[in-house]
Amino acid sequence: MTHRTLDTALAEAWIRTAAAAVEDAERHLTALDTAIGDGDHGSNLRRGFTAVLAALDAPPEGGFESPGALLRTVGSTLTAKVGGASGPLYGQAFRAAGAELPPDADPAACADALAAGLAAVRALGGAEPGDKTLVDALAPAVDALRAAAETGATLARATAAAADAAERGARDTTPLQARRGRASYLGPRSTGHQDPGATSAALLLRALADAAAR
Amino acid sequence: MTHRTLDTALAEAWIRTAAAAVEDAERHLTALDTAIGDGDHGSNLRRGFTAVLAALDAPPEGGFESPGALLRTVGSTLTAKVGGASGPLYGQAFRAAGAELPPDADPAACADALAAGLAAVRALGGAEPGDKTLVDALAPAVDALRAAAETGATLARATAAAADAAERGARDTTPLQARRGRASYLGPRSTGHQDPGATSAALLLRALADAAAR
Amino acid sequence: MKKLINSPGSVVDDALVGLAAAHPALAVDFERRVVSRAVCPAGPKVALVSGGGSGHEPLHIGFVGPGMLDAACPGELFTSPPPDRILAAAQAADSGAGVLFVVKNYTGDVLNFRLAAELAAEQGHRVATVLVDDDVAVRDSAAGRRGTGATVVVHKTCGALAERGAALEEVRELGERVVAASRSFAVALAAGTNPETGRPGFDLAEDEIEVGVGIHGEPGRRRERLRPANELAATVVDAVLEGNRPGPGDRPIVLVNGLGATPLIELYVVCAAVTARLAEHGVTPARTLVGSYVTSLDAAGFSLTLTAADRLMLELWDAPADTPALVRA
Amino acid sequence: MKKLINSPGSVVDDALVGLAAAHPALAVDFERRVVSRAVCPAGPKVALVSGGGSGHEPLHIGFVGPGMLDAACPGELFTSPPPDRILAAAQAADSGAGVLFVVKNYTGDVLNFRLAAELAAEQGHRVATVLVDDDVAVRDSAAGRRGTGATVVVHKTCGALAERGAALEEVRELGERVVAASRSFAVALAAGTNPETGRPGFDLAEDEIEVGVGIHGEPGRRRERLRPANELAATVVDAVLEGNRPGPGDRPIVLVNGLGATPLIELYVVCAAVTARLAEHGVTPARTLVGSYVTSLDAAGFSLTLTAADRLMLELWDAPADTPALVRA
Ligand SMILES: Nc1ncnc2c1ncn2[C@@H]1O[C@H](COP(=O)(O)OP(=O)(O)O)[C@@H](O)[C@H]1O
Ligand SMILES: Nc1ncnc2c1ncn2[C@@H]1O[C@H](COP(=O)(O)OP(=O)(O)O)[C@@H](O)[C@H]1O
Ligand SMILES: [Mg+2]
Ligand SMILES: [Mg+2]
Ligand SMILES: [Mg+2]
Ligand SMILES: [Mg+2]
Repeated sequence: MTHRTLDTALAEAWIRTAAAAVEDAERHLTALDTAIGDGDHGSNLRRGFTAVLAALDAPPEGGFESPGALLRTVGSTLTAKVGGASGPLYGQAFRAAGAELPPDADPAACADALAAGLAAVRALGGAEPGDKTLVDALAPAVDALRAAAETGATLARATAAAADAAERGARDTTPLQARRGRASYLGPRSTGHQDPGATSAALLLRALADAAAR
Repeated sequence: MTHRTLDTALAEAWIRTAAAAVEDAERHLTALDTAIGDGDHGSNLRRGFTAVLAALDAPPEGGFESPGALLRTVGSTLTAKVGGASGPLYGQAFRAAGAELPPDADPAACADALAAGLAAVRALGGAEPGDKTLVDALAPAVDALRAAAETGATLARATAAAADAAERGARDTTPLQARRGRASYLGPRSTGHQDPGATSAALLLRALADAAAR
Repeated sequence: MKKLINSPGSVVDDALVGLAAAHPALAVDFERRVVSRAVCPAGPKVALVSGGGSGHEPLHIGFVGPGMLDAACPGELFTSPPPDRILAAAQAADSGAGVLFVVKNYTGDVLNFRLAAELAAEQGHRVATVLVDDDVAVRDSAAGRRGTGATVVVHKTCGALAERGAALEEVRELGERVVAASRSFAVALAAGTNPETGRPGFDLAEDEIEVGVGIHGEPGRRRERLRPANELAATVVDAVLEGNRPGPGDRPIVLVNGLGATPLIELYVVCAAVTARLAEHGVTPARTLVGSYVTSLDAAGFSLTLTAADRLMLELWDAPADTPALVRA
Repeated sequence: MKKLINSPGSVVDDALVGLAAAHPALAVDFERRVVSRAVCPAGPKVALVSGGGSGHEPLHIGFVGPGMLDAACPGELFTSPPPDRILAAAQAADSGAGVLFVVKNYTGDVLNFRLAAELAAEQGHRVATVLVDDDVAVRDSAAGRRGTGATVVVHKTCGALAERGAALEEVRELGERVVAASRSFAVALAAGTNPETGRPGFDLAEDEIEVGVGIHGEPGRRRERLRPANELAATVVDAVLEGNRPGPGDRPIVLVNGLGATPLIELYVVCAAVTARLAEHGVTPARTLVGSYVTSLDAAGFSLTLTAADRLMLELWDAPADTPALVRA
């Protein structure tokens, strides 16, 4: 069965897929962060998603009332448990996306929600595209999702396009010199390494596409 | 020319020979002290004999009045400059030996002076023969020197016998378990290593024999 | 990796248990990881709250006590605490005269303290923030300079001013002036090893040093050969004075700080070298503090902080304090 | 060997210059290497003098000041100072009520202080000596146990008693009681490197530790696998309590001491573990001091000292002190 809209079940499937992916990628993310940061991005996200899974396992009475409510819980859990730079950024992004998301979001509505998440990241962290941050994965993903929606793509296809774009965006951070976050302290020495946050952002979008395709 | 008695000239020649020998052996002595002590015996003695040479280069008006006066200066210089365990032990030994030494000491008088030095070491440090200290080089040297004197040996032969005995004594410290000084903290682990202080004591006596033979 | 720990994941919690055991004057909320004073100030006073990633001890948990902080919120190793932990510290500390957040300028700290300030304001706390950004090794980053050693000077001077009954705005303003007057720069002989990864933040050869290093294992501006302390001190002093020479009325406070595994005898050697180089620049320190106050796990090396203090700052620097890591009679 | 120094031979002198720069309350005689108080006590009081090899900082130079030592005489690295330096310290310190030498029990220290005491007596100084020998790792040596962490407790309590105007004999007697009540034991993860040799005192594999180690790079009782802090603490606590369990009236003072390159966060982890193990033995510390006070250059590891203090000792432990390394308000 492929999902046509982002309903509560798919939202939950997405987050559980993402948690598993984070667990698998922990060492890789930490290795990326060791090169140009402080070597904790993997453990930060693992800690966050462990708490998120606990929150999903103890849903409110009667379950989450909407995919948006579920994502808002994901966001506040990440904000409350992760710390560091990525904690508030992802946390506020999920909260903003959840607040924007209608109960049964089609690809266009999903694009709007993701755009709201991106806007939250940019408002909080002040990063521009090209600053070598998770914005560099999220921004192209929003564009790709919106473009796919406009051509009437299914949710599975649209989110796959978004994940592709995010992965490209993450890869394209490699030559960039960081201007935000810890990597920016390295100046020119930050080039030649892929940004850990952009990498994890792409991973989260791939998890959505995978869940939507199932 | 071989010296018949330990006069001021020979005393000075001895100490200058000893200083050169200490300089050459510095690393070896420190290596021995690293194994069972704190790795400074070589640098301690080098520091001491550097000061001793300075004292010899600035003798009292009219020169040292006797070999005993010269050795007392050596002793107080070592006491004042070396520190550690070996500083006061060698310092007081030279002072006591110098106090005992007559102006033109024959081998028997030399043996008495060396015995006085040994007694000073034992009085100050409380070591018994077999405790793995410089006593284990000095005590057999006193005996050998006295025995040679009794057979009427020349100063050169008598001091050579003392140096031989001291070197044997130093070598024989290897299997001993230390009971005094820093090496004693190692307990059974102090066996199998030659004692640095006994080694330097033998070196000082060899310097005397070498000077007396010239 | 050789460390006196039980497991990588338990370091922060275990250390807090030890802190509580050694310092009965501190109240430690293990659940929420908040360290505060066991005895609250007599009347309302501005509360100082600081925190950030752990691994920089005694910063911040060792500076809680009369004359300095009211509460500290330590995060995971090198990871700033999330907003609700910071909020819990603010709640524990607020005695009615408002709360000053002292925040080191790292993205994580800035964001989490910002969200915490919003939460605290919603709950009726008056909150102001001082952002510490003294590390001149950082240039051309939109994130700005990092916060390091000057944090100690802010804790000490703002803490003393708060103790005198100054208002929140006044204490904040002092903090900003201290930050503006402060510059730091660090050199590492070895990076610290985060027990979570088990690997040093970066690898250096036996004769290499990292110049301009951060306190989270961030590599520095450049890599150089190890040189004598006098030369390293000259590099560091010159970097700290660049564009920030203390004025004629200034009474510089100097902090010669160890990074965690630096023996005190080496710090005194560095202190001698720093003092001599400052003298060559015509700068005479009014006060010099030597010790390991802002560390980076078991990194070896030192940082220098210079605060071009005015008379008030110096007076507050000398004021009484009674904390685990800094006591002034 | 990576160190912040200028040359191996200049470490002690350079560090003294740094000490003098940072602490104007100290008078430093660079020629004779004597550190004393810049301001002499108001009236005659018993003077405390201590010293020994350098490389153990802050011991002893960091404990000079009101409430603790009157003078310290640092020797070369790991080498006790010669008698005339000790005499110079006694001369600088004696204010007319006699001098107490606090001597760690190493052959070099014992002999040099003994000769110094004779010289001082010849010059009319009244001198008494307390010999500190708390390290229970040493057994069956005719040289007796080594002196380590308890030295800090002697400096602090005897210093406070002297400050109260007690007579020389009284202060000496207290010192002996403190020594009798004190036991220490140390574990190293890595030996310190003496810059003169450039080599660590001993080599350990990546997973090895030295149990019962001394503070001069002396190897310990045995070599073991590195274990979690809780287990190491149990070993060390048990060694310290063996045959010396504090009595019911005792108020134990506990010192969790870093060896020079141990980060504070690890010491707090150890402190938690030590406190827990002591509790299993039914021992509740009255006071706990955590920090690097008796070091061994850049050795990594910790020592534990336990003093089964009586009421007077505890009162003196809490008394005011104002020194570079220990301040009590
Ligand atoms: N101002 C910012 N805006 C957006 N993303 C940022 C910003 N600062 C940092 N990031 C992202 O955060 C990632 C690092 O996250 P993490 O390692 O968890 O936090 P920290 O840097 O506090 O250790 C970076 O790789 C980057 O993508
Ligand atoms: N009590 C003692 N009596 C005689 N010799 C001793 C005694 N204690 C130590 N020694 C000698 O001193 C030597 C060590 O000298 P040194 O390394 O210079 O001093 P330290 O042990 O203070 O570092 C030992 O090898 C031993 O021979
Ligand atoms: Mg990170
Ligand atoms: Mg030695
Ligand atoms: Mg981090
Ligand atoms: Mg020595």
